[in-house]
Amino acid sequence: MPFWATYVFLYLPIVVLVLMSFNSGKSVYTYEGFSLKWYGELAGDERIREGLVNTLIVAAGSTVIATVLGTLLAVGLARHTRSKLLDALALMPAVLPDLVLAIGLLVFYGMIQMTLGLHSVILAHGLFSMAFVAAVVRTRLTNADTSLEEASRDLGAGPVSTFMRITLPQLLPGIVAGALLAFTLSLDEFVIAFFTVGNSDQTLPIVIYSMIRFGVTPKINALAAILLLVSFTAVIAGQRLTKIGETRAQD
Amino acid sequence: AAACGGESSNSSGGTSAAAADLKPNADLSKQKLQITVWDGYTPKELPEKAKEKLKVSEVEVTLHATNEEAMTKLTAGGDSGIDVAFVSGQYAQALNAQGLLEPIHPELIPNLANLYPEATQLSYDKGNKYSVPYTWGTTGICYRSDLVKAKPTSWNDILKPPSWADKKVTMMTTERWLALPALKALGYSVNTEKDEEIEKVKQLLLDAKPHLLAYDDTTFGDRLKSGEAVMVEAWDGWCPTTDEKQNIKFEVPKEGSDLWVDTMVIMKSSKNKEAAHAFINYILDPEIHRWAAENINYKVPNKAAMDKVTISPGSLLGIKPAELLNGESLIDLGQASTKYTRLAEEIKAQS
Amino acid sequence: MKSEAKARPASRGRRLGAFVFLSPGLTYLIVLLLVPLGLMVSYTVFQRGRFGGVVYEFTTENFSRLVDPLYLGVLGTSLRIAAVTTLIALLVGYPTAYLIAQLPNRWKTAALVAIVLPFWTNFLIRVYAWIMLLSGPGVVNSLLGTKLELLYKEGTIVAGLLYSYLPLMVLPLYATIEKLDPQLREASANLGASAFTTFRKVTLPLTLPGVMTGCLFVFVPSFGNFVIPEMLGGNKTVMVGNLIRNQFLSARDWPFGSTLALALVAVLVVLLLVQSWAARRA
Amino acid sequence: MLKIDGVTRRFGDVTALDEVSLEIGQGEFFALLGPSGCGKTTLLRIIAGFETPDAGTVTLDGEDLLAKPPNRRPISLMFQSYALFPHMTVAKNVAYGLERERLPRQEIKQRVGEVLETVGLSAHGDRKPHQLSGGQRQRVALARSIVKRPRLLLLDEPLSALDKKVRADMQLELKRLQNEVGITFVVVTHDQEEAMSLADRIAVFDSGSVRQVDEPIELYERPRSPFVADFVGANNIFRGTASGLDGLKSAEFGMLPGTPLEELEADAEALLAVRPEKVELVDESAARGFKGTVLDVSFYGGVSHISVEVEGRDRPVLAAVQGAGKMKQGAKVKVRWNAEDAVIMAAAGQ
Amino acid sequence: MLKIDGVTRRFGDVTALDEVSLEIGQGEFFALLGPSGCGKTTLLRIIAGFETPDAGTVTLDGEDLLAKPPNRRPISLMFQSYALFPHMTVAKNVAYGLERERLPRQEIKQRVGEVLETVGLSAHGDRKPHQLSGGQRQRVALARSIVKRPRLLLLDEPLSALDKKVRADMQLELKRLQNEVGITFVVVTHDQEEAMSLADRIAVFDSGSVRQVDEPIELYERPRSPFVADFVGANNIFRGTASGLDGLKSAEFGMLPGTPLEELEADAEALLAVRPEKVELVDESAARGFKGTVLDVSFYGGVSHISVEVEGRDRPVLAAVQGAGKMKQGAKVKVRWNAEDAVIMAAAGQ
Ligand SMILES: Nc1ncnc2c1ncn2[C@@H]1O[C@H](COP(=O)(O)OP(=O)(O)OP(=O)(O)O)[C@@H](O)[C@H]1O
Ligand SMILES: Nc1ncnc2c1ncn2[C@@H]1O[C@H](COP(=O)(O)OP(=O)(O)OP(=O)(O)O)[C@@H](O)[C@H]1O
Ligand SMILES: NCCCCNCCCN
Ligand SMILES: [Mg+2]
Ligand SMILES: [Mg+2]
Repeated sequence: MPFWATYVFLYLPIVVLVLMSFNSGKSVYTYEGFSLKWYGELAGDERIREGLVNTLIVAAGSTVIATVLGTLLAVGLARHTRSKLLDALALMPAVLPDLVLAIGLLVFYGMIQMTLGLHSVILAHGLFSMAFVAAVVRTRLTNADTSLEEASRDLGAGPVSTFMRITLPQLLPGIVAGALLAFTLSLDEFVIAFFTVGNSDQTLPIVIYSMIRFGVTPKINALAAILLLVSFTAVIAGQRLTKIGETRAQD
Repeated sequence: AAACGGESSNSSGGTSAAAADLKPNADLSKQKLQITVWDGYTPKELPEKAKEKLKVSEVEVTLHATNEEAMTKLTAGGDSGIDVAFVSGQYAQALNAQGLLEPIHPELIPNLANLYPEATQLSYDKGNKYSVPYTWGTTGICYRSDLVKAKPTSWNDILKPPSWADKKVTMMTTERWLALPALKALGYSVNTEKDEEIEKVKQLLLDAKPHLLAYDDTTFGDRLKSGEAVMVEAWDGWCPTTDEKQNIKFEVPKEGSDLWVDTMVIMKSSKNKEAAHAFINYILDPEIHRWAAENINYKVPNKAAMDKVTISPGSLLGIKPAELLNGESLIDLGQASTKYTRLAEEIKAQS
Repeated sequence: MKSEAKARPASRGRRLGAFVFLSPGLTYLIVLLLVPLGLMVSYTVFQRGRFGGVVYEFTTENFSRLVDPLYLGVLGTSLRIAAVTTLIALLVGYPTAYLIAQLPNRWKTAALVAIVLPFWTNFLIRVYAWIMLLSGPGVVNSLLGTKLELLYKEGTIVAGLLYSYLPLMVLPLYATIEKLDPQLREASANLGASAFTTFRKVTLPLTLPGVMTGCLFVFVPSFGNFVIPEMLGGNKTVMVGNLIRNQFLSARDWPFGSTLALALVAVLVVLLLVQSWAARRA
Repeated sequence: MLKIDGVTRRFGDVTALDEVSLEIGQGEFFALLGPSGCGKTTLLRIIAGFETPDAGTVTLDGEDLLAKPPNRRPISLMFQSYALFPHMTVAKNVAYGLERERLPRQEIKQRVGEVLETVGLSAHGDRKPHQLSGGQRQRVALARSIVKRPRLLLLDEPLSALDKKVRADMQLELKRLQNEVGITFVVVTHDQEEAMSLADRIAVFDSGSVRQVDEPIELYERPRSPFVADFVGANNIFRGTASGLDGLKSAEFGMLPGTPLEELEADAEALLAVRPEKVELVDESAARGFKGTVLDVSFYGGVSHISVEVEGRDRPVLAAVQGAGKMKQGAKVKVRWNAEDAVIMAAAGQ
Repeated sequence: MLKIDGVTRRFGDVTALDEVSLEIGQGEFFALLGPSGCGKTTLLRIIAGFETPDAGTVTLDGEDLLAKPPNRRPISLMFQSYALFPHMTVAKNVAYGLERERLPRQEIKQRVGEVLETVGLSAHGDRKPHQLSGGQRQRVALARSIVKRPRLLLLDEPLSALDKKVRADMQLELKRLQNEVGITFVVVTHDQEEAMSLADRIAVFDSGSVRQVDEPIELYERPRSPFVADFVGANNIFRGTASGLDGLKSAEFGMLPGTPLEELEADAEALLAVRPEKVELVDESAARGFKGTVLDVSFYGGVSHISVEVEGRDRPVLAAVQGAGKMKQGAKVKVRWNAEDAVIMAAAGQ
């Protein structure tokens, strides 16, 4: 039964993590009784709160960049060029190891003497997110019927009006899916943020990284439980959204 | 450019440019401070209190986990945005060598007078030209008195642990401290650049590796408390000797150890240099500085502050400066420091 | 390609369109990807500054350091760990993806989301969960009442990598298996093949592209990882990622760090070429 | 040889097959004909073993088929989409089934060579399926199915993916092959022309039930229900009431000539069906027949279809004539046919 | 009105169109017929503006079309897949083209209403395309194309996606519509029956070149090249040499009756083509004709195809007879036809 085993493997650690977050004791290893105190401590942790806010700022900012540029890029690649080279270039940030991107950007930011901060992470996350958005939107475009666009031209619409009224609505589910992907990737991203964030602001993964490095604490369990809950909700909401988007596009 | 390294020798920062013209009476309310410091190394309320006291427009504190993290950010970009950084002595030295530090203007920091005289003659920066010490201490063996069969006295107790301690010892992972036990056990300087000495050190460390639990800089205290480890290489302040169970002890091995200093430096790129000086001066205030000693268990090189500290049982704060100075001060080795990077890599890559 | 000798309005419009759509993204890619990578590559021939930074004096020393047995050894270790991880991920991921693809439609999505869901929690927290489970006083030992040493081994690193990247194997595999025409399997059965023969002769060869993609998706982040060896390996195992990180963060040797990064990319490129060569031959 | 008895299969609340019973003889070319969704494929899949009936039995020469897994049944299924293995050459595809029987290499090679010869693809053994045209692919699928010498060959819409010309050739070829190899063929199709031109006998399906099993000409000329009449070729259908031996009483057209298939009660509601090619268009002045106006003449090559608008009917009457129709659009005509060319059946069947 | 002159289009080393010239008149229903890949779609796309020719001109009433972008050409293209905008209602789809002309809302509404009336979809204006059947979709596509009152309507395989029964209805509808709106129609198809039943004139294409332009009956009965003869309906083709007025000298069958299309040099290589429905099968004992054996009788409903094996020919001779063929397989027959029913043409054309 490798099927269920896979799910057990994937979920067991997480379930233990969540259970332990309700531990009343100080140890992360032995369960002593039920309590919500770690959630209280978590709520009082300013660093985590700030990390969370920063992460959301970065994710939102990079998603906007990635969605706009990635969509344009996908349309351009699918409809306006046949260059394999450009295709490969657009995909590169998604395929390169994050560490390589991270140090490339670090070196580059140093070279141009850019002050590091959330903006530098936003730019960096925008880079790989754009590749993912472009890839998602492109699949949709390749599957999409070019005859719709031609029909629009044929009925007297210019290129701009065709793009706005036909291409874009067709792509919407893909764009939404791409944007969601970009957002979640950015939320979770650690390595690039670690190298390109300034001193003054830290994203949540970086906060978590230094917390873990200084030892295990049930606070992290509580954080994990909350993140899991949020992810659950987000995934389900995301699915609904895509589905709605899809039916809209079809209707 | 930041990316261009300096070429000066070690000690007393050759390339440090002429000090900026600072006005003792500058209007601090137009300046704000960005400070980077280790997590948990300053009081939580420090920003508000400093802001109130110094009358600056804002004080913001950001945290780093390790020297390396801080260094990356301070040396990477143009303006890091940081005014005051807390880094260890040899890193301050490296920053200065790259021309990134503002010379200290002693006239703006009257509280320098509170420092022990010894604390003004530390080998990485004699005369406190570009750094001001914040805490100091040494490295030794931290152990569970109830779990060890014999009290550790030598670095060899960690390097060649007896069978009851096998796989229950940890050593540090940052390169200079990784090398330290072996360097000292073999009677070498912690700042040695000699290849043959480093080679011997390497052999010793390689032999030690199979008996280690892990290389760990940050959580060795927890490991002792949980009993996962019985002996660890530790900085004095992080050895939890004041734990309520009172079963954890600290020992500086007989072969000797280092003297490390965590310092405060002002970045050359700072636009708030007067406020930065005022901030350092504020930290050196005995009432403020004693907080560090009392709360993070690190000794501070501030005589006036230490005199006010009440020393709890088991605390290591009682160690006197003279004793500390037995330890060898760590300095940045410039080009030769890569030998230690390589050493650490070789040890860790060995399986 | 088309011959567009006569610049008719249609083709001029096309070129304008290409410019409008492509230039923002390409500019972004050039500035934030190609220039940084170029810079990184150029650093490989310069020297480390005495206190860090870069001295712009030509040297080939970084490359001669690279072939040092120490670093080759680290590359070897990384390759081994990443390869083992990828192999296990494939062995676990394939049957999982296969079985999900056989589920009735309404269960399919749920089963697939359930595979991805852990991926949506924080990467570091998932690594942390393993520390909690496996450490000396950890959950496993305290439940079993044992004192097994489970952490800080190469195997632990593999487990952590597997846990982190298994979904990346399942997803592309699922996509190709799902696309596979079920009639091909029926045709095979109809021609007398047992379930196993059908798998070996029909299903597996036809899902090879998904296998390749999945392996790539797992191999790349495993190969360049530095967090998991650090946290689950007790710093006792060094992978290329750790080396690179250390060059940048502690040794402050950017040129050599860049050289290592270049080597990392080079290994991946070679593997990719081998893969596409194999795919073309298949 | 193949006996299907009371086979029922439900999917949720859809009854795909409803107590279907059929007997197919050795060496027969049998067709299952019916509109989309009537359960044809489901029946084939049950015979091949990819679907299990909820009730009923299927036996082959007396042997229970349902107890065997698909790979143990002496039956070949040729899939509608051919289901050729895209990663194998033509020869490999064909050899696949033989290899499963662990025959000696030499024999496999020889039999593959022979069957490729038979389907005229000897020269294409090394190609991959995607390098073949639709017709060639179909022949590979056929070769792959027959090379195992199954006792029964099932073909699911074998020609629907092909274009007209290739299709006509293929139909001939299929028939020739069946003659040659002597295997029992069961072919599924929704194309009545195809069924009629190929099969010895046809079973007409509708919504999971068998409506009529007959030889093509019988089926065409004597459909036993309105459904069959309508489905098998375009019929002109008139409503009315039965009236003794050779006619249908129609409100609009009076007495229409036709032959009742069964005895009908006088004045029972009935339908009359007449084929376009049996409809004669004569001059307006003719004595017999009813009046109409030519609406359209379509030349189909070989035959022309003439639609005639007739008062009292909303659909035009369709007549087919050999060659180019000489009628002009708008011409006034009379429509008529002979009693023996039209069938009359009870309306209740619908 | 539409004049295509020397249009050539190459894709790499494929010449999709090779100096094609055609003239299509006002109000005509014109068909482009040819096998797959012969360049039909490419020509339509050039006329519509989605493809640029490498050489040649296209004018509409004397006006250069090529200089205009697609959205400025007074031409509508109806796509094979209909290309209805899935996110818009039927009414919105139809209104799309009018909105681009910035007509007043009121007028748009009225014209959309009218055209939906014409195609019989007034009740479906608020539906989305996926809520319609194939035939309804096709009518929406048609409505959308004609509502702009284009001077020319191009249709690319308008019926190929529909199934047989719907298709026959749609063909009638298309013809009716063209009559009604009076727009010039150019329809692309690879189905010879469709072309013949729909069009006033047909251009037969082969590998990028026009082979023959003619009215359907003319084309069918008097194909001017072996390619056309073969492509337009199944012809029986015989090889031989020309021999004066009414016959082809054949090595195997002696003199075969037929009418040369053009004057042929005596003894020039020539081909004779005769339609199945013109072939007569008579008793073996008959005087005229050559001998053969009935190989197969296929009943197609309405007509039966009888293939007759003839010595000296590798393909059987095909004969079509009305109704169920009375011949039995294996019967010995004589094959014959009349000279006026067979055409003789030069073999060089092939
Ligand atoms: N696996 C299934 N699950 C649910 N319903 C099914 C399934 N297979 C078939 N059906 C339903 O059973 C009925 C018969 O399907 P079947 O495929 O046998 O029809 P068919 O006669 O082959 O039609 P077609 O000519 O379109 O191929 C249809 O209504 C179909 O929707
Ligand atoms: N964009 C293109 N690039 C390369 N070759 C093309 C392109 N478009 C068409 N061709 C080639 O040009 C030839 C004519 O194509 P076209 O689509 O006009 O054929 P068609 O007559 O419409 O065929 P069908 O009946 O299959 O639709 C074909 O060989 C085709 O492969
Ligand atoms: N939480 C405070 C961390 C301080 C680390 N000091 C390291 C001393 C050796 N440089
Ligand atoms: Mg079917
Ligand atoms: Mg086409």
